[in-house]
Amino acid sequence: MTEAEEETELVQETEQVEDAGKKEPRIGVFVCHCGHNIADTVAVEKVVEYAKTLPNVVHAEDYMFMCSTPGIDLIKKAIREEHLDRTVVASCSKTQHGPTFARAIEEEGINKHMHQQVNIREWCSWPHIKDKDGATEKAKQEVEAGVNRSRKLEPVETRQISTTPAALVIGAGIAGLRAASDLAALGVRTYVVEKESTIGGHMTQLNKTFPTQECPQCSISPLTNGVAHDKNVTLMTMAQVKNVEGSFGNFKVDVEISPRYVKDNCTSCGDCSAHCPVEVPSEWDSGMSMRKAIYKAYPQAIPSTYVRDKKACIECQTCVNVCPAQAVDFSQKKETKRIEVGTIILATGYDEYDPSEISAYHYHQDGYEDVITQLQLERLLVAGSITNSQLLRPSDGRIPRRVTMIQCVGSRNDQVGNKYCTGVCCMFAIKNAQIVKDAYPDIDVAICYIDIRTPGLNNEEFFKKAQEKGIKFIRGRPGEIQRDPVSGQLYVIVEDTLSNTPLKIKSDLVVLSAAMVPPKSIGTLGSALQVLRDKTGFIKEFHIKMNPVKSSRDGIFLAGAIQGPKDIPQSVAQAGAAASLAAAPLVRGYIEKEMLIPQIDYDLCVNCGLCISACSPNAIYRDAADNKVKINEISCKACGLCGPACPTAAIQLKNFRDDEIEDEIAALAVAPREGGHVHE
Amino acid sequence: MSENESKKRNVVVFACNECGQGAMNTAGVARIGYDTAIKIVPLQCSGQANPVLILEALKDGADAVGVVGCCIGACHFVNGNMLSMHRIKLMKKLFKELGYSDQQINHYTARAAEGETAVGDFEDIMVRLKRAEKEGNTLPGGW
Amino acid sequence: MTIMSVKTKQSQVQPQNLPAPETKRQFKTSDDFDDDYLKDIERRSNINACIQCGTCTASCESGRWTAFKIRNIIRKVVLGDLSALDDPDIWQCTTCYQCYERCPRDVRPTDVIIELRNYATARGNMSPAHRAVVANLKETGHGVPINDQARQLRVELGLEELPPTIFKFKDEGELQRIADLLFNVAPPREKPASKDNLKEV
Amino acid sequence: MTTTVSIFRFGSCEKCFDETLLLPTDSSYAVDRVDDPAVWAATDIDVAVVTGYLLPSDKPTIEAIKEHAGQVIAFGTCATSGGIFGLASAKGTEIVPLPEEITGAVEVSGCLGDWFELHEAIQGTVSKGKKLCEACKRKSTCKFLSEVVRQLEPGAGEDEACFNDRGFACSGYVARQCKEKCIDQFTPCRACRPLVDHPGIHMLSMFGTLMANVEVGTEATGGIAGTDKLADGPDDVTRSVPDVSGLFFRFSLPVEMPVGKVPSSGNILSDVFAGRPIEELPLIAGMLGGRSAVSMQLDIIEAYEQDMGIEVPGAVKDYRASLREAEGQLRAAVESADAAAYGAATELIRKIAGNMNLSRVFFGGFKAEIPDAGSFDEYKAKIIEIKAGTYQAGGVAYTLDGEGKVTEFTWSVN
Amino acid sequence: MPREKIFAYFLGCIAPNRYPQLELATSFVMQKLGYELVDMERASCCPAPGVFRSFNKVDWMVAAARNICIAEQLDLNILSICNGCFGTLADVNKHLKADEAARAEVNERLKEIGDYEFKGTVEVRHVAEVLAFEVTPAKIAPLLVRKLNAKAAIHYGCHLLKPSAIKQLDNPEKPHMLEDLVKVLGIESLEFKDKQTCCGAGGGLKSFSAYDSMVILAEKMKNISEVEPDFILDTCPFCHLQFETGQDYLNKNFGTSYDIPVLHLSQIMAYCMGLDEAKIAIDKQMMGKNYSLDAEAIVCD
Repeated sequence: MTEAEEETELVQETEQVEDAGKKEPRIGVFVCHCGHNIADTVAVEKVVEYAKTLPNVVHAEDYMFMCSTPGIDLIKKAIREEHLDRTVVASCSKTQHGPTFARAIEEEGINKHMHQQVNIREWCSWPHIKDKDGATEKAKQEVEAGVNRSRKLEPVETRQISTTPAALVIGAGIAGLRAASDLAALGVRTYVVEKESTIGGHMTQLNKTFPTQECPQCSISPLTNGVAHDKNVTLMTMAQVKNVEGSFGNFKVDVEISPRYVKDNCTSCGDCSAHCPVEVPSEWDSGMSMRKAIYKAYPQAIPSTYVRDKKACIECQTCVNVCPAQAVDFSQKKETKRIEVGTIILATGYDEYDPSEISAYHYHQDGYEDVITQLQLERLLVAGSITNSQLLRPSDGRIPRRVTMIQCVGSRNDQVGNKYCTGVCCMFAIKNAQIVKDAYPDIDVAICYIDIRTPGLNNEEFFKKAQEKGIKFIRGRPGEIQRDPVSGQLYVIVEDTLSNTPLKIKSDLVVLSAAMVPPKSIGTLGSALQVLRDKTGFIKEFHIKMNPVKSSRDGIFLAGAIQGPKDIPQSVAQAGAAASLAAAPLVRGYIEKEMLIPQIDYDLCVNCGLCISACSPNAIYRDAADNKVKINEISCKACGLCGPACPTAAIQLKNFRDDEIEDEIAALAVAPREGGHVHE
Repeated sequence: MSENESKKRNVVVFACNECGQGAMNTAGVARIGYDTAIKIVPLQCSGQANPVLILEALKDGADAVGVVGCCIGACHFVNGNMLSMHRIKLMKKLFKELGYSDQQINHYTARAAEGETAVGDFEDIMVRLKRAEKEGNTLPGGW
Repeated sequence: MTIMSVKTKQSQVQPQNLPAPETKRQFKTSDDFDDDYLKDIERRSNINACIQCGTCTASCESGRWTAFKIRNIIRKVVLGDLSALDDPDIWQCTTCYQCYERCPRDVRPTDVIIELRNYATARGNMSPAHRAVVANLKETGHGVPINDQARQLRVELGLEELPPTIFKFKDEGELQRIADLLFNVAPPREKPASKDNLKEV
Repeated sequence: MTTTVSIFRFGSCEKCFDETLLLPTDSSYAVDRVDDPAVWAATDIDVAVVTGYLLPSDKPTIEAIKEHAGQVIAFGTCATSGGIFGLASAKGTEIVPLPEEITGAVEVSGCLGDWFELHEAIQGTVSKGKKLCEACKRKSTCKFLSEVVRQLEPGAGEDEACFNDRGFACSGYVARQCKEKCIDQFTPCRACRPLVDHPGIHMLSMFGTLMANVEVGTEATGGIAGTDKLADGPDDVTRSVPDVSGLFFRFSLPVEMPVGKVPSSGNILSDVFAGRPIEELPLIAGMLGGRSAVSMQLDIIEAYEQDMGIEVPGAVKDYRASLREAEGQLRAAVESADAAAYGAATELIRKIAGNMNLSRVFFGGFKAEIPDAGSFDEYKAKIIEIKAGTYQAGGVAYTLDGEGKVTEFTWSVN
Repeated sequence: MPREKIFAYFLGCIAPNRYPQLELATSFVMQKLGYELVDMERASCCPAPGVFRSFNKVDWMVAAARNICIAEQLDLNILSICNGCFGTLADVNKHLKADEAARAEVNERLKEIGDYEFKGTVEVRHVAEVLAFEVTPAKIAPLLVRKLNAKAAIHYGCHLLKPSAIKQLDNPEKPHMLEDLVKVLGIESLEFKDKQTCCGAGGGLKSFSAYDSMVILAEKMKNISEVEPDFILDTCPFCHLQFETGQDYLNKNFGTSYDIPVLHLSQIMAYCMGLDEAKIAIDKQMMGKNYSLDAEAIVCD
């Protein structure tokens, strides 16, 4: 043939290819063996053969590990050679490797939403391990469904949204403070909200910290002071988060601040407290001492401003009169501040379990005053305690001869619904036992345990030290704490399971190692933040292994014991991680949002506005200008709730249109057949 | 094995992106087996399970349709699962009015952390379906 | 001749009845265990969840005074140790449910004991006293039958001499049917439980 | 040359067939009226106009029409989708929508159908009316409802709020504007002119969403599945929508749902009425009563009034009398095929009853005001109380259950 | 639905066959309170939860179901005066109501005995629980003709409250229903060591090894005698028997000299409601033969 002819031919060819690429979708199907996981149950090659018969499928193949680099290369190669414009990968769940493949096709210049993930592992090969044929048939249907689905997929634009350059930390315990100071160090404007009158949380209540017997006050005060005086940090005490609007990158948070009734010019001279006639048990001292109605939780408290307990106060006005700075002001009111932040860190910590639920231990019952919790023991032993750190038992203020500690109180206990092991009780019990033993060598200290759990560096050594000091470790969970009604003597009834001997341990002081449980207030806060909680009531992390710091909601991160029981170093570590995750989008200045949003067909829309009511993130609104229903693309969460609400199917979520899903169903509703099914 | 048992069925299950698919993945990971009739259609939220789609599925020949969402009060989109429940409730009534069984469609909830919940839902779907088949008043399909 | 002498030597040995060596065995072999046999005990209780914490034994009134250690018995059942079936201690439980109430893992030890006793009874492992109680039930329909003293007291108190219980109607034959049908306990057996004789009951 | 048009009368209330009397006679086409299609001597025609619903037994005739007609027009909702008689398909009656038999058939839907649209259609122009909501003067906010009410009280006045906002379902969302405009007579639309495919299921979906805050029953299962599922028992949702099929699928049941399995009474009319709630009876009667619509409707109403001892004002009685009179004229007109007389009669009926569906008439009086009738108070309709029992008057007898739904319905022309 | 204020009266074994005064006292009390008690003719042993359940759980359920059926045929709820009977009947009743398979099996066996079928239509009640929660102390007070002035060691026994999951009457660790109940009779309840522990009779131990059972009781009696009560108050004939014969046994074998009268709740109630002391028949019991209840008449006006 002549050159001219050749040229025209070439041109024709290329044209064909091009407009083929434009018009008819060109789908590539890739089936993964996942080693044995899929291939042992599903006849992969059959699935591939079937896929080849489906309309628009121009390429189908299988491979041992699609997610591996060679697997990815196969896909890329096919895209290049077969001019694929969309891919279907049948392998694992879309959360596991969906993103991997999406990235792969993106690198080939195809929008990542043109990838359709089909899950033939979790949803097919694994549950149907016993029915190979059935599984294969099902896999065929699933793949066909994926193909049908992919046929109409449209590209989705990814847009950058600028973020509010500020962060909110809820809770000013060790985790919250750590996170706040890290954020501040990164130059992020940081708000810290604490519901108590002082910051520092549980750590400030402790006497010593294991395994080094350090003074927690000394360890934490740099942090408390640092945060309190950092110019990047705004500290709000006696404050609670009431309401959260907006979305990742741009939250609007309403914080309700209760009045202190003492102005900031308080010099914390303490005259008011000295003159106050009212005395109530001190919460911070977990009831082991009394405080006044106008008070400061403890001398080193930050902020150092005093606070008035309105409930306890009898309004005698004494404090008002004695205050040299005229700082006391009863007229202060509750106020609500609205702050705007890009990300939120949740660090509200834990509550100590209330053992009175376990009635055999008689905690809080008359005659059982000498049954206390570890936290209360800490408060007894701490420097400057009411007993000024002597171990005097509550009932009669005498020094006990025998101290018995009971582990797993409210942990590992189905009856009270806490199945989990708190994990730190062993260590703080061993710590307190040693402190007691060191101070009073002739007190017999026994710890009744089910299992001693001291993993990690220095902890087992700490345990060994305790044994060497002569602390008795009794392997057995006490059945009850018994009180002799005549003598008033306490007995701990326990079996030493290692010698099969039931013991009746005479005890003058019984210390319960109570579990860590979620704080009571978390329910309302959790729903305000719209974050998920797990069965135990702690806030659920995004992924238990791969992302334990992010919450279920974008832009909200977890630090410390609110995500599950933790000791101090773990909390600090997680706080640091949370801080960097929370800072990243703020430092970068924007987040990326995929415009996977509904589209409205105004020819069909009857303007009824039900989609507006149905939209949970309030992303749909009626535009006052033209009285038309419009969509706020940023706050839309692509949940598709608007679809079924619409009486005329005028509003359809992109890539989840009714007709697309109908195609998918068409393949699943009936047995597979060559050539596939198309919805009519 | 009776005919009723050996019959090959196709049950379309709409699963929400959160607890629904989550629980099904967990079930798979835990290798908890269930009937191969179960065919999962991933949606964003169970509130997206449009009655139109449910009806189409039955029309296309599905033997039953289940919708699995998050637990009541735990919907990641506030109340999607409740909305879906309301609609399916109405559909059940519609089916009854036409003299058909209302056991072919149902709304369920699951917990992502517990695969058993999803499998339990699947089992319930099959039980109800087989009951309806025994009574012989399932929708004909392909009308 | 030598042979003769050997004979005589043998006859001179005086047999002193020492316990056979195998009876002294302290270790256990797989023959002493059977997973399946005690399976439905596991099914009817939550036994595999036991963490041997000892709450049960600590709560056990009987265990404070007898050799009965509920925790050990649970352990035996978990391991499928058949000696549990012949262990007389299982009859020391007073079914006071204290352990049942306090078990942190919801193992329901009392139920385990009851199940175990059922097994033991089925194997004829049952004390004479208990056989007597069963006999009472079969004869009179009562575990504790009436006696003359009580008859007299009833009359003194102005009650009918016999309460309107089945014993009063014993001649109607229903009592006989109950006796025939219920609590037909196995005869005693000498051999301790082991894999080979399990199936016999 | 003039276009030849044949108008076929299939089973129905015949209202649409009668309405074609109004087609202009002086136009460019000649009309031939086929009273009994079964015995139609098939000849080639330009346009075939089909009125009424079709049964499988009509299929041969349809085939013939398909063969001989250049263009087929389905006139009236009965022809396009089985119409209100389609409700009988719940009781096993198979009803065939014309478009399923003849692809490309022009649809002029409506109950009753608009003769002028037909006129246009014959001349080849098809006008799709605009969306009903655009023509509706009510405003919708569509906030979630916590309770759904049945339209037991006529509640004229406050005509600003959308019916759905007030808690009783109106299918106007999925409808196109029509000539009868029930909504102007304080009667929620039932979508005889659907705007979308599958209007019924869409309405159901929409209304289910709207009911978001109504209590729905769930049951938690123990054992392996510790999760909620829908309870089968009745609850506020099912209670507050007594008649799903009749409410949302009034004109589209055969197209959307399979033929039902409820035992039939043998009489299609009774089948249509059975299961409908009392507050809907007058409208349904008005729609499928055809030449006897007025007497059927008034009999239904008066049967209830008698039983409940409702004394209606004289003025209302007079109006009813004149309605019955108009019905007489209507009958006479159609029997003598007198277009002018027919027009006059319908005008009179529209004036009193609001439209040819008589949707203004209600128990105890009228739902909506009657133009130049002085103070409306004496015409105001009564609130209906639900009382199970049998009601009988004139040719009508019907039985209500505790929910106020019809269990039996008989009607004999007297 | 069984009628109210009328019960099928389940006697069991020990009450009618050893301590008829308990039987009498209870019917007296219930009468006073306006209840009717109907004899359960042909009722057998419950059978005892300790012994018979241990021998064969299924047979035990069958026998118990038979007793329940008798009440079902009368269409009456069952009233028991014995913790053991209460334990058996209540547990079996609840179990069979819940477990269809077990119910089927049991009904199958029942057919062979006679015309019985367990339907699960009745409830099983204990007299103590009826008095405490249905009648309530407030309603009892006006019916009293005598008021005691006594200190009692209250012994709940095991099967009245436990398993609490099934019984759901009171906190088994620290119950107060009986304390509240007998307060109106002028009885002060004494706190003593190991108050909630078993008397040692249960679980077939008494018959299996009387000695062990007595050893357990010895501790119990030690704790009780420490606080010097006027009498021991129980709700269970078996505990009753144990305390009576037990004190005797201990005195004979271990040189103790216990003579603490043992009284069933019904006895005390009946006495305070005016039943003649002779009919309480303390003198017919083994312990505290010559103890007379110290009571002052309440003058009603």
